Amino acid sequence: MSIETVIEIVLAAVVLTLGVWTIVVPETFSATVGFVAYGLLVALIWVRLDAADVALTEAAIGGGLGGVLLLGAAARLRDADMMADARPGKLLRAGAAALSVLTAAVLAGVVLLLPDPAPTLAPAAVANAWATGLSNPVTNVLMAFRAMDTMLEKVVLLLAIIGVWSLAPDSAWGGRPGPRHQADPRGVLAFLARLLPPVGIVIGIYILWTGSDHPGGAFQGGAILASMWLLAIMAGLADTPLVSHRSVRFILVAGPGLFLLVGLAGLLFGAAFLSYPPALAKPLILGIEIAMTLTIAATLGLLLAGAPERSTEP
Amino acid sequence: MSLARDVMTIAAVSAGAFFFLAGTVGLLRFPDTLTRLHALTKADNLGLGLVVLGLLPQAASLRDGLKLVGIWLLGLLAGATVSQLIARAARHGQLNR
Amino acid sequence: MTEFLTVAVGFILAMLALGLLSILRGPGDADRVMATQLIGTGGIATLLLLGTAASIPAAIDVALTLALLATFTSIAFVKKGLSRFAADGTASTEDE
Amino acid sequence: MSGVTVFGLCAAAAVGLGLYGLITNPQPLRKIIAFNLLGSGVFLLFGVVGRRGAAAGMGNDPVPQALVITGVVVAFSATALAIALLLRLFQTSASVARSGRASPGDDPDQVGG
Repeated sequence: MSIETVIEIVLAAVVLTLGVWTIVVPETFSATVGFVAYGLLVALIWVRLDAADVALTEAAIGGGLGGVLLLGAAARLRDADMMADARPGKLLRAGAAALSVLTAAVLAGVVLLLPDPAPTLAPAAVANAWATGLSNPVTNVLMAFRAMDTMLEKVVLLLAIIGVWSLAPDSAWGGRPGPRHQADPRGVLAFLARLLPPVGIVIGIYILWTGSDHPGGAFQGGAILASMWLLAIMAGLADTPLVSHRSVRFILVAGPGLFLLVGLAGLLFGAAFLSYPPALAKPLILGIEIAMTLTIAATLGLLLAGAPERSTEP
Repeated sequence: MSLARDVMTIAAVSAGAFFFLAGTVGLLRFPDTLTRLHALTKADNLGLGLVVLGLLPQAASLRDGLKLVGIWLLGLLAGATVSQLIARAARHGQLNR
Repeated sequence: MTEFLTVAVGFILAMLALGLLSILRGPGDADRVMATQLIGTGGIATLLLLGTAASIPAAIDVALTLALLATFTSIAFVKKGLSRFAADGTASTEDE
Repeated sequence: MSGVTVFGLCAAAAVGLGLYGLITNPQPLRKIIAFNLLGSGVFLLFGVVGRRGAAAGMGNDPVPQALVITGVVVAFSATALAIALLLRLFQTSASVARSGRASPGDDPDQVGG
């Protein structure tokens, strides 16, 4: 057994221990912190699997936004035990354990019996990279070869934000999400919220830009921008926008809208829906990605801010 | 030249690993929240700085080196601010308990 | 060189695991929240060493993202902890 | 045993753990977290399959990677929606409990905003 394998076993053991902790610990808050730590460490596994694009996504979601979402909810639901049903009986728990062990065993068997040599689409993705002019194959798959998936994923984000907004009470309809955060304007948090966003915005744009040739891309960059916005909101330096405001809604539909327009243009002037003319492929993809980054940043930020709670009148 | 770089990497990364060990011992042995916070944010950030210092000679380009230093600076900023915030929250929680 | 870096990865990973166990046991919420801060230093050191040992240059970008965002969970915790849930009109906690 | 297999087994265990937590945990937030754990295990399985398909100078097959990135985004938006629903339900049932008109276990629909 090589030393690399030992490291991999240690990493897998740490991650799995955190997973077990998340499930078995009685306190909800501890379980949430355990899951956030799990999400951060899974990014290490993705790097080890040589999938840096996914690692970046996991770091941005598991580390930044998912942590804020889950931990915020756990802190608010501190006394939510009254919402829980009774703990299931011994029989149900034994049955669930048996089912889970069986599922895990079947999956483990599948992993051990995977065909050799493994099927792969990597050569096809590399061979067709000329059509877009981008050299990061994952971005090629996301933005060109499977562009339909990516477009519909953005529609899912839009549907999620509509779903969240529809939970607003009538009095706050179209208002501002979340409480108005207060912090000492000369305190530590306000200091951090003034110092970090300029750096974070540069890093977010860098991750977007490098995504055409190296791991990175619109979603990862947008997630970083969203966290910087949330930091300013949490430090009380900025307020959440009115969700009924026209510019907010325009930004939310800009990414999928531009994507759809380019797709329809491909149907009219080109070969098929979402087909890019090879000469224009790179500028078109970059334009869509920039619009999507803005949309993603706004959508993720507003998803985390939650349903409107304050009415339009101050 | 390559040997000198490797020696520097080995020395600095080993020193970094030692400070991670010190930080973990502190986490295991210190009795309350504030002292553990002290162990975590100071020893571990020094460890991270030494690991970054050790990896600088191995960096492929100037840009990678700058990113490495940037990572350490971000870590320092996070350690300095978040430790204050957590400590304040911990004291607040104790007063209310 | 690669062997040395791999051993260093294993060592810091083991330290990280021990630290995580000790922090997650508590006793208070503030102790537990330090877990993300611990990954913000130990996890990033592991990631950088791993990326150099396996020559994955993009690991630096992942580390940069982690360094930028690992603080956020602590901030979310502190904001909820300090506002005492008064701002959003929900019930206050029992241990006040 | 290669590293890919180790992570594959880890992923299978994560799926099992998540399934168990999803069924047995009575707390809604814990159910959401368990579901996310299950999902993360499935994503890791994709990553393992993609890693085995490394070819053409790439360490990991780009198609499963792109699928996982899309999946992570969709899972995150579903989680955000679920948590918004949960917080709203909690707010409603807490105000019911405060006004004393009904017990917190009752149907929150009767309160109406």
